[in-house]
Amino acid sequence: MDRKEMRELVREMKRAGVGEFTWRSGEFKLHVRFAGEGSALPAVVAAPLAPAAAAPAAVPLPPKAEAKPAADGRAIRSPIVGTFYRSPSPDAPVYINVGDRVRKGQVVCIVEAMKLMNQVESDIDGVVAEILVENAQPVQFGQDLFRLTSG
Amino acid sequence: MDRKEMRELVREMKRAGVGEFTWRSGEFKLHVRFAGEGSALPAVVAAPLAPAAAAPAAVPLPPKAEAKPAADGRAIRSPIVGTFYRSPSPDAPVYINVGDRVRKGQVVCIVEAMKLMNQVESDIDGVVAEILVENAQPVQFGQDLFRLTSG
Amino acid sequence: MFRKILIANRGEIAMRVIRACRELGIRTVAVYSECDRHALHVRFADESVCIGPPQARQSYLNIPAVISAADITRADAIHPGYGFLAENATFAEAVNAHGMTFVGPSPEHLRQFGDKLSAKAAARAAGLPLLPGSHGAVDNLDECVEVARLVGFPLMLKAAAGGGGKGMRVVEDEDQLRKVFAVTSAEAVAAFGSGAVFLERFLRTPRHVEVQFAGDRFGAAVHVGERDCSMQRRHQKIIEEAPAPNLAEGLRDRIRSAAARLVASTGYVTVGTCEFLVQDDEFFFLEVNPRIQVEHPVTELVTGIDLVQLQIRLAAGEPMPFAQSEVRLRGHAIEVRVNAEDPWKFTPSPGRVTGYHAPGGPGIRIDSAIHEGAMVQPYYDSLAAKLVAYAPDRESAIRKLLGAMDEYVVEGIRTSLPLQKLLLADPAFSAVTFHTRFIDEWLRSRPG
Amino acid sequence: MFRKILIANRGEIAMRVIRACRELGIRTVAVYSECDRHALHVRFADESVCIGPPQARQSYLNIPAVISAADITRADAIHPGYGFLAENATFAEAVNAHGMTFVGPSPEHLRQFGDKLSAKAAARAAGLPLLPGSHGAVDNLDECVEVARLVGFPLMLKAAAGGGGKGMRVVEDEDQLRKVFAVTSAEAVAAFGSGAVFLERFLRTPRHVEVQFAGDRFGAAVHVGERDCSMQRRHQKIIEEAPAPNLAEGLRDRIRSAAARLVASTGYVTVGTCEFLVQDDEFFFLEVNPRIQVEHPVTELVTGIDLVQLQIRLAAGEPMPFAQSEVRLRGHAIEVRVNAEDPWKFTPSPGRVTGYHAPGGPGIRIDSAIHEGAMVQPYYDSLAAKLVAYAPDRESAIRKLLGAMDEYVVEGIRTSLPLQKLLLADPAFSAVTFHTRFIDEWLRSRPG
Repeated sequence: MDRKEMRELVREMKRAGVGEFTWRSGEFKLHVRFAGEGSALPAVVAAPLAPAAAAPAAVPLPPKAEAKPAADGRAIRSPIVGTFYRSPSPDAPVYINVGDRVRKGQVVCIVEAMKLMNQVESDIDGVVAEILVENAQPVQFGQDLFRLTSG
Repeated sequence: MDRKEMRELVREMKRAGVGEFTWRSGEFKLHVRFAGEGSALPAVVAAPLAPAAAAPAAVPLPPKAEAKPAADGRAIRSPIVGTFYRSPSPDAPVYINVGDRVRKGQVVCIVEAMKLMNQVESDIDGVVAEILVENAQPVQFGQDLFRLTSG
Repeated sequence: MFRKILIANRGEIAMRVIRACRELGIRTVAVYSECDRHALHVRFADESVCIGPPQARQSYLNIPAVISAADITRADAIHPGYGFLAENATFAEAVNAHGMTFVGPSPEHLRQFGDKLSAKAAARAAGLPLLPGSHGAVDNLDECVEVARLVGFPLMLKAAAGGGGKGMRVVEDEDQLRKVFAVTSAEAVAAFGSGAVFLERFLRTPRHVEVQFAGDRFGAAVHVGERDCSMQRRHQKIIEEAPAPNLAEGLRDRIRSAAARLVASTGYVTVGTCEFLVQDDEFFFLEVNPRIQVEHPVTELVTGIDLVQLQIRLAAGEPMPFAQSEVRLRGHAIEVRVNAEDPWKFTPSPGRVTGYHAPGGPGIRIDSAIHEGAMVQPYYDSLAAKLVAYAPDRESAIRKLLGAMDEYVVEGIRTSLPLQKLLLADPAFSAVTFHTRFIDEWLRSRPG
Repeated sequence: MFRKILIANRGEIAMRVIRACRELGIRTVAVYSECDRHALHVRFADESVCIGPPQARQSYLNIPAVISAADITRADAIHPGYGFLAENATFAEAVNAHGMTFVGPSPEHLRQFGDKLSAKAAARAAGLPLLPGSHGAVDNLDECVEVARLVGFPLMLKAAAGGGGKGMRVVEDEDQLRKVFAVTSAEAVAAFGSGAVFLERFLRTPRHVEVQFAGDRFGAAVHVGERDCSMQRRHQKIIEEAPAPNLAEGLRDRIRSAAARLVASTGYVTVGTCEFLVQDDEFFFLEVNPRIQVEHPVTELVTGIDLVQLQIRLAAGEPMPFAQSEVRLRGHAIEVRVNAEDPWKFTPSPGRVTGYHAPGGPGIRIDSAIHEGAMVQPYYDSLAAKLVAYAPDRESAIRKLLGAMDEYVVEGIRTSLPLQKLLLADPAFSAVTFHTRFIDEWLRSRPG
């Protein structure tokens, strides 16, 4: 590879947004790292800034789904913010228990929001493997409520 | 693998969200790391932040050495800040001219600082290929003054 | 005083409220949509609740979701910020119905000032000057033409339920009026749910001057000085300052006391703004913004009063902590809105901020929701940060702001700063010869 | 007024001077060592000149290099910042000899206040209270013991040429004095080139209170309020505030006017600081800092006076732009120095800043030399940034500062912030029961 080719290779890698690359052919080795150049490197930070030394006070709400993802990715999630109830009223039996088979469209719990009892229907079929929220606890939008296995 | 294939490979890896990959075929090896994706790369920025839209007013001083490096890296650089003079006095002949052979320790010019005429000695041997600063112009610390070839 | 406030907003204003609460010793709850999970307000609030998907209708505008989030975190008040639900009387009522306090005026005041016609009626009752025009909605074209002949052309046809520069049309003569009347009314139905329109005299080169005011539950009504917000592009403010420069002799006092009079006569509680158009030595009531405004920092800098803390105190039922005579202005402040947009075409420029460095030093204030690596979302408005300069006088403030804008680095997205730099350096800005259509004309006259 | 100022410094103070010059319409020249090529001050000055390798002796302390840089850029004044050449009388003389203006006091005043004994003589002449002690250098052990018996123990043995907390030793009794006298003198020779030492009464729990002052060429001498800088670790200030809280009745006025008296009696021109130790209702002259200080922002925030602009105006020969009666304080300001160091051991922590986000909002001022990707050099002092909070009262300022520290993100290097957070939250800070050795004792008493 001559110098012109090398230059073109480097230019292409840069255009492709590559941060660092090594090219080896025979005993020839090229290692390039693009250090900055204004902003050649898109400093993509998917994660938020790391917390400052003293993190804000602990959040009493349960962590959202991603903190404890359903092992096989199948979960019934809360469609709204509110308070989670496993049964339609304090005296009534719970909608579902661990081991129960659940069908798509079946009511599995209630999430109360603004004094309204919203019935939550499962959007998947499966067997209840774990109940992830305690009765009468607050839940956020999108929070995992039940983990299901294909059973 | 030709350049087109390489380009496509890189693009595909990028699309796939790959952070880093090595491709080996016979004695050919390509190693690529993409900047970002969380922060795989320490965001090493050797250069300063890119200038804001309106850059500060132009600097009247000549750019420092790195802006126009001596082609083969052999140059006599200014050891101090001051004003560059090619001869000891306005009437005197210049110390050196293009084509002259220069020896280590030989006085090649003067840099005036605080009304003091500081003789600058060459720290290398060679033949003067180019005089990089005009007579009576300001020079910074470390600025290239003469480009030398091994002649 | 409140124990815990839920902030029904995002971006820099959510950060602003968090900071005010922290100083008052009040805990905060952030709400966020799924795409804002890593936003600064979520990180710096004491608690946070995800309330829905990115689309504002399903999250930040979703009243049941916001109220439920306040419910489950046991917040005792909700601060609406600006935009979103800030002027929604139904929301304020729902907040009250759930035993919490809405940090803003009563639902009745939101309704009164949300409708331009009832707002004008309140202003007229308080003796504020109005633009000549129809005293209410005009029902049909004939009535409209009749009023128009009295008011004279050019005039402005406005949707009663409009706001923020939307639902308005300039009419140059009777022919045009006949052409656009039905269209404007139909558009108003589509945009605001009400087809009511009214007429007003159209001023060619007015300045926009607004008075910050505050009222408490015990009848105190004060003004906190005025701002000039004439630098608008397409009716959107992009540069604001306090105090308003070069007002005609005596005009400043007349404008300020007019606003205070309106607060007193309506019994408004918490903070708000009364907007006026100023032409030469006349001023005319425009509308009331019953909430904290984007540009409130310029007033804070010249008065030393924290308006968001004041708003919270007044909402909690505290009496006004100072008398009108104690409101003293010192120096001059100018704000530029750093919008994530193309500076010339105003098209939004959402995306990842790949490089960020904010200016600093004496007299520089930054209210920002962005940082290196932050995502400017395409779902919400384009305000990314506010840069404010404070100096002893207007000329120094302009110089300071220009210097700070040169220091400001925002990479990865386009911002409005290049336009604002040219505007602030324009002789018309120093000489205060601008008006509300200055930028639009200035842009048209630019070469290329 | 000057046309172009060369700034013989780096870091945040170089940025501070650039900003002041920009507002005064003065062009700026930055100088830099090879490792500072990408520093912010180089980027934001109008021109820049490389003056040498990283070692300070060969660059920022290299008088011929600095003067030559000013020569070739045709600067008509040099601002020395603080540290480096700021108090070097030889440098000030060289600047004048080259037809330029040194932005600071005359070389004579630098000499007068550079030596602790002549500084004390000037203070005594102006009627300022001094700590009981030897009235000059003590030449031998016998004389030393004799004076010590008059002053009483404990006492402080100090190098006349020392400063910044160096060259001082506490002596508890006569035995110890006999042991350490020769050593202290020998150390003073080694460190400062002069073995002259003197004795002073040692105060166990004094506060450090200093008065900002200014003088012009026409004899005007004013104070600009005082600061408390008692929060020191190993004699280095790390938290400063204005005004000084909880001073005994009448003490504040006595201290302020003492400083103004010293300026008037010595004919000092430009700005400076007079430092005092305060114990109960007594105060004692400590030393004069003939330059702008790191902690000047707290005074700027409570007075609205830009001290660096004032310094430049006075150096240019302008008269004092305000009278003593016009200096009015409003609110309270507290600064923390964000040092790049281990917060517990104080060892420097140079390196690359890999993540950076500065706090903002009302009343927050940042004077910083760093940003994401910036390099904190191992060659110079560890001050990376200053964070200042301004609020109507001290309690609000503390809360605001604590909140801002929580928002401050600096990654890649260690900073002093964790220590300062604990100190500001300590009841002793709120109650103002601290003194100059408070931090050292507090650290010793910490578990673990």
